[in-house]
Amino acid sequence: MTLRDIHVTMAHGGGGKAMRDLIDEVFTAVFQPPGSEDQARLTNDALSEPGARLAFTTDSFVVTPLEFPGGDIGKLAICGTVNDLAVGGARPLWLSAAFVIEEGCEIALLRRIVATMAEEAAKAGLRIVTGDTKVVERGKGDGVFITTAGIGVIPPGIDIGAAKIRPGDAVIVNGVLGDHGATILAARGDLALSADLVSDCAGLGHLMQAALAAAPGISAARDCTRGGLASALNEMAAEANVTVELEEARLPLRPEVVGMCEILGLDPLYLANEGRLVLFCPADQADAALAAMRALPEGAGATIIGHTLERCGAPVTLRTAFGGARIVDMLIGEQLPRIC
Amino acid sequence: MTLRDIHVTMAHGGGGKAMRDLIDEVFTAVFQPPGSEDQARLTNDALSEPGARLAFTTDSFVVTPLEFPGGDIGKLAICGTVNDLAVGGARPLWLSAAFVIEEGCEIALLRRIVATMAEEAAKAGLRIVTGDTKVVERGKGDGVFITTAGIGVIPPGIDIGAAKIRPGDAVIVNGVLGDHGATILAARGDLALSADLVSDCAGLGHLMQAALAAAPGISAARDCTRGGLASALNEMAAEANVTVELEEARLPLRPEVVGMCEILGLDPLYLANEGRLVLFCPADQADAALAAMRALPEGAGATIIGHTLERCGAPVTLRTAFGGARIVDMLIGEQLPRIC
Amino acid sequence: MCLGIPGRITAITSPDRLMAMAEVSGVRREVNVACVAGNRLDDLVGQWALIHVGFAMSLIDEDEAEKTLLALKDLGEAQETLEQMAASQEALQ
Amino acid sequence: MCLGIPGRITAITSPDRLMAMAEVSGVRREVNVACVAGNRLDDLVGQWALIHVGFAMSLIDEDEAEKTLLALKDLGEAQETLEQMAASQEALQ
Amino acid sequence: MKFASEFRDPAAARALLSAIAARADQIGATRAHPIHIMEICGGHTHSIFRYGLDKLIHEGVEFIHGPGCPVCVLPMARVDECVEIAERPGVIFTTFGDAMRVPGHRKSLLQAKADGADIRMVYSPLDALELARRNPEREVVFFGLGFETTTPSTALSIQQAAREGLANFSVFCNHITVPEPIKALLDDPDMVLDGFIGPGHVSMVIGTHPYDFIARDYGKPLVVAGFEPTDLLQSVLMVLTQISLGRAAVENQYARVVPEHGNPVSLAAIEDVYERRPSFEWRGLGEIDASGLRIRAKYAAYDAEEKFGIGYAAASRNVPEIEGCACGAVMTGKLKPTQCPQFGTGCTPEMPLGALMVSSEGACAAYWQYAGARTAAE
Amino acid sequence: MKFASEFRDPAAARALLSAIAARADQIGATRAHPIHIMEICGGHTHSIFRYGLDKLIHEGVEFIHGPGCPVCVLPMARVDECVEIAERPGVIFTTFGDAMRVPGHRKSLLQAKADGADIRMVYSPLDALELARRNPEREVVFFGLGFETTTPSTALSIQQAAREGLANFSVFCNHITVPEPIKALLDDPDMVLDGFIGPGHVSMVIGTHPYDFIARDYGKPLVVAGFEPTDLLQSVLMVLTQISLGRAAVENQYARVVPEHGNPVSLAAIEDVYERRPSFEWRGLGEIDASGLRIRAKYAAYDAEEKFGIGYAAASRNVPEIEGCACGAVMTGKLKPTQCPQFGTGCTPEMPLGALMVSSEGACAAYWQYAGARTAAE
Ligand code: SF4
Ligand code: SF4
Ligand SMILES: [Mg+2]
Ligand SMILES: [Mg+2]
Ligand SMILES: [Mg+2]
Ligand SMILES: [Mg+2]
Ligand SMILES: [Mg+2]
Ligand SMILES: [Mg+2]
Ligand SMILES: [Mg+2]
Ligand SMILES: [Mg+2]
Ligand SMILES: [Mg+2]
Ligand SMILES: [Mg+2]
Repeated sequence: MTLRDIHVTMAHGGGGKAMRDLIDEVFTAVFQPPGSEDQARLTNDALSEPGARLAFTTDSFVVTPLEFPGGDIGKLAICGTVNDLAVGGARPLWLSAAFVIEEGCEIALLRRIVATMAEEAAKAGLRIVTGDTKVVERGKGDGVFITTAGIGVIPPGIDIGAAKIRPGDAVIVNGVLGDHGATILAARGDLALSADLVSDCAGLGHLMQAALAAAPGISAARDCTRGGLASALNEMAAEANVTVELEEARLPLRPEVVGMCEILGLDPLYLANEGRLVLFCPADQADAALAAMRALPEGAGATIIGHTLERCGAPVTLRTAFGGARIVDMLIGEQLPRIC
Repeated sequence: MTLRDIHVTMAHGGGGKAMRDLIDEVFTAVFQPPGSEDQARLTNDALSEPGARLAFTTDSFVVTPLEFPGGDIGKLAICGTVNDLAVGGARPLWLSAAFVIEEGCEIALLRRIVATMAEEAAKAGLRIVTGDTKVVERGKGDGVFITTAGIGVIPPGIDIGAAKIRPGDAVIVNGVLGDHGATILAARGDLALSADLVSDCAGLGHLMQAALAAAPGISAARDCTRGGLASALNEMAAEANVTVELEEARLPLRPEVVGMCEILGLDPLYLANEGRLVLFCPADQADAALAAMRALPEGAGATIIGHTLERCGAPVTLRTAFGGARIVDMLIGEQLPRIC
Repeated sequence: MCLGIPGRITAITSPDRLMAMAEVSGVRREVNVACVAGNRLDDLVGQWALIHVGFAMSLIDEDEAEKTLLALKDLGEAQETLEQMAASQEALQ
Repeated sequence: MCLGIPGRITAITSPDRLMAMAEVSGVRREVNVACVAGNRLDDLVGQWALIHVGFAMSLIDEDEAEKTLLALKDLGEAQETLEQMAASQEALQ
Repeated sequence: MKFASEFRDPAAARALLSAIAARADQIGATRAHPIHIMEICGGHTHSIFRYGLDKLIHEGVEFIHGPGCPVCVLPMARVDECVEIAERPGVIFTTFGDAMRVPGHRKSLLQAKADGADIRMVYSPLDALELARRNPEREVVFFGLGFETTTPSTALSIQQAAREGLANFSVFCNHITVPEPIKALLDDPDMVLDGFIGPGHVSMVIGTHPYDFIARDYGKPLVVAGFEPTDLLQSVLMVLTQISLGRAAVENQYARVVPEHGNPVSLAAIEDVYERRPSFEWRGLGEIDASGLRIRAKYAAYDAEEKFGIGYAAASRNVPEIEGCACGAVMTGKLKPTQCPQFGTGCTPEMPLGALMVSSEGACAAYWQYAGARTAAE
Repeated sequence: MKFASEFRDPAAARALLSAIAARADQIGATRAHPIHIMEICGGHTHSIFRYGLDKLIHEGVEFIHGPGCPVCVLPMARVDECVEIAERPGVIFTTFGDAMRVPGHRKSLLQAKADGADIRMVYSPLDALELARRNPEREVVFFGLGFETTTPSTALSIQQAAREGLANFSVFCNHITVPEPIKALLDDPDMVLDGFIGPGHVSMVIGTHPYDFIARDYGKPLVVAGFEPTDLLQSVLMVLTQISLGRAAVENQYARVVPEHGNPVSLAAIEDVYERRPSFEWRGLGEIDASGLRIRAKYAAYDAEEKFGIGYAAASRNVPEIEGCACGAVMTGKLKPTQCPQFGTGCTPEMPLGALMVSSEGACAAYWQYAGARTAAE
């Protein structure tokens, strides 16, 4: 081990020996990418099957705090990109990982994050094959930002998407909503709230494959990340030109999440999730999809939360437990805690 | 145009309507990615040719200032990833682009950066097919960071890499060295130096293809980015177990770059380039490679700067114009201006 | 205006600053109890209070809550009777 | 220690603060000329000075430079003669 | 959630809705000639839309959304002053989240933050106090905003700061009171209101008697109400019952939380820390006598107006509000949000023109977001 | 590059090398019994390795790398004080780049920066002055480091600050002088030096006479030299010529830049601003009498030692230097870098133990980087 530093300094981004040591010891030793050229060179038979398509996606991950109950930014970075591949029906194959590290970041923290990433990638059955690190001056970053890009293969015959959603589809989520958002709100500490909550962060590749196998009629799926369930549904319903009608009584919510929302005047439908997807499927395949999802831990809480109608009025409406109805609008900016 | 803001606020990263507007108007409208699902779905015949390999790479881009003579961070982000594909012999096909934007960033600046990216992608003959934006609080970012990932195809039969370098190979660069690094040093302004310098930032995909066509024996290539020519050569020579002997008199350097280095006590061999590659090829194909490179604007300054020997001592040595010799070591940390 | 929510006082955290832990559906927050502190702070533990911006503003009167709910129940029963009456009247016609 | 480099003064930028523009191989930097300012600041323009940490520390004496170069040239010629002599001596043997 | 979910019972709601319908019919209220009931409080407005009560209730009962959202009624010039303070070097400006988006003439706090001001959202003035303790070299300013419910928390925080001698803490006081604007509304000759739903959490502090004048002097019923849906419906029923009986009294539906005489500790803290301003400006309503509070001279050290030389003076208030904004008319029940010419065109939640579009408690935003009363943009 | 490239002429170099070889042979210098010539200045060390002069020169001439790198001789305790100042809230600590990596006991400035101190690299003390002007609310401290060459620039900057009344600018003065350590070296009974290459840029300020004692009292030749390769070789030749002639004088090879009596403006500024410390510590050499400068009382307002209460006192200097470091022996020519037990194992450029490994002008780093004298790690 030649890397004796405790913290990252600008030297670790300077292109020299310090950088090489950091990359070799902290990243390459764990990810074990194939080769050391500037680009990974890859082959996979599934890609050359006639009718197969390549799926490609990217996300940057920024989160405070970097480590939180139930995960860390590394887990988010793997799961987020796996999920963006998975919800398109793709089987994730390879990931890239690029790090923007703030000067002063603890190297031990980097090691922990990298370990989580490797573990989560293994769970998802894929490899991190290429990467990058940059170091920025203190006050010009926030610990670590990670950007992952993912390549997957969509097998021949699979073609799902919001445009395929039809009136009458069942709307299914794979578990309780808002745990991640509420966990982060509490973990951040500025509001001095605490609760025994754990982020829902999880890779949903296997879940999505299982659901597709059980319910081949699935029309579309999205993971409900920033902006929560409400935003994902609004986007999809608008694109499909249907109305999604949710039933408030069927929304799976933990009491702690509800409590947090009541205290801060937030709506749990807009809280971020990192291991939740919403999928649409013909009503007659809903039970099959649910059964397949519930058979996996990340789908244990799968449940139907509503259904689609011909477009009538707003893209997303909610029937309150109360018998009333209201529109579930797209979020405007960010959700700000209210007091009044 | 519904986006009426002048600056990016946290609302633009909140997952709601403000974010959608920003993405739609600033990014999607220009990049025009295929579809609006969480993942691009792609096909390309070259990928399924027997023996073809997929090349995959990523880099994060951080630079101060964001706009500088000869380019901006967007141009870097496209060219950098194109080049990392190109130097492996791959034809670049698709790019992803993920933005981490600091609260307060001017939206007009984002638009300019995005325009550069689109232009540069078009020049390279590829598409930006998927992307992401995140907004971080002021003081937790630095204007914009961009992470691109790139997918390319390595045609059957092409297999270059540092391990293929042989003693006797000619060492070729495509033009003057250090312009980018010196330009950024001047543009940053903290050293109050100015010079009529322009970044060398350029996409080298076509150049690399031309060189490979003319000199199929090319053994390896790298772009000389962070850490400069010296770092790229040290890495490659170490991997190939050869010694690279450079000739000081043949190193192409602009007087302004030399001047900047003399003033600050820097070594131009360690200055960053963003449109320069070093390639190794059998001596008997060097003229062909040079001719092909010089036929393109980005290779107009192509020249031989040295050659490889059986490993003797250090990986990289330099014969001074003076008749002496010295080791060109790997940079340790970052190059710091000296006064004394 | 004035988002307030019932929470249970679970512990006194700082007697001199009149701070206590309150819990709302498993979410904990330290709150100021100056407005509801009687003579013996410890008596607050276990009580429900209306929490607003980090302050316990008022103790919740469980009897009054019960009365309100009873009134609702009565009304419900009365309405049911009324509706049954209306229905049988309709049937008669 | 004491990295210094010859630069040409191209303009006086702030007479009261004794600041001037210096140029080294096309690289420009404002430098302080207090150490080399004679009576007429403008006389500096066009002159070469040794620049160190943003200060023009000494004017470069072109005659002296010439002398040094001449000495080198003379030495070179002398060496050449010597070598030729050595070579012809060898040839004679 | 105890003391909350019990009051969200659909069966009870159905019973209440039937009883309301019966009373409304009895009074002869119709869509064309409705009974106008103003819920004063933005929290009530929020509940009405969140639970869809506006659609469930008898068509002869119309909710008029009152001026009870402190974010909505804050005049633009006051937001400008917030921004001015927040942008001073060394200041940490703390605020509740909902005040971040209110537009000023130059910018909102959200924009000021993006431009570099150190603005932090807090849940409580206690969090601002804690920031002041932890950043002794910075000036921590708390944006004191809200009605009588919130007023005591700020007062108690100032008292605590004084006890600790925290020299770097101050409050930019914009606290306002409920009874005065109600009186102003009632004095409006165009007034159409038949009764009021009173803000339960305000009465938790001040009790029910401050509203006696409404029944006594103006002959209008007022029921102090809780915030759960059955609380609201029950209160509407109580108002209608009074009307049908020709009575006008102040009643308390929310007795589980609201003591008749309010909270003595809170009232004492308010009395200790604040005094009334001669008048204060309300967006859409103009200057209203004695409707705002300022910090007493004895706490001047904690008064951001004193510290930063930003005194409230009606004279300096002549920065014009945005033209074409009908907030005032909407807040007084004269116009519905959808009747404002700006609604959905010049004024949307993304780019609010008037304050009623900013906060989700604002009547216009609620119409837009929950009720789907979209126009141009849809 | 005018006045530079002319002095890099390979043909001239070849002639010089031949002449040097001839002189060396004439004197009888061999690899086993070499002539030891100390280049005092780190800049000369740098040139020697950059151009490979060490390998080109006759094997009977051995360069001994002197104490003339101000970064290398800075004692650790002084770096600790830099860090201490830099870490104070409100301070902007400005420094030349090469001082960033020097290890202190706790950390280097580079590490302090990573840990949050606001440390900025500048090219000139003028840039620090400008930072002070632009950040009136911050304390800008300039790390004054260097020999007589650099000393006037700091002095002129302090005078300028005084003229402008810039109250937030100060200098942490660590300026040192060249003649005193040379005298210390010459007084060392183990001394093996036969002659000196004098630092040209120091003499540009102080002239050549301050070295007269070397020739006069110790009988050693000294040639003030320029920094281009032919300058150096020519100077070596001049030293050898003196030796061969049995002379010892101070000669000036660098007359194009160095006036015999130095620069009067610089000397006046130095005299105005500084006074000598009784003694100053040199890493590896220990305390040397009158070898350091401090800021005079009349400029106390610009003296960071005064401002931050960090006075230099030999008494407080007892923080031990790193054990096992042979920097002192290397700097005095007693050991070669490769003979230090730490070289390449405990001490590498990535993790320097001694200062000679930190700066690329340090003898050990030069041996490591340019000369490839690697050991363990390779
Ligand atoms: S639409 Fe806008 S301007 Fe019109 S009343 Fe509502 S908030 Fe005011
Ligand atoms: S190797 Fe390190 S410890 Fe040894 S003399 Fe050189 S710098 Fe000092
Ligand atoms: Mg994405
Ligand atoms: Mg995603
Ligand atoms: Mg997604
Ligand atoms: Mg990279
Ligand atoms: Mg930070
Ligand atoms: Mg890369
Ligand atoms: Mg790259
Ligand atoms: Mg590369
Ligand atoms: Mg995304
Ligand atoms: Mg910044």
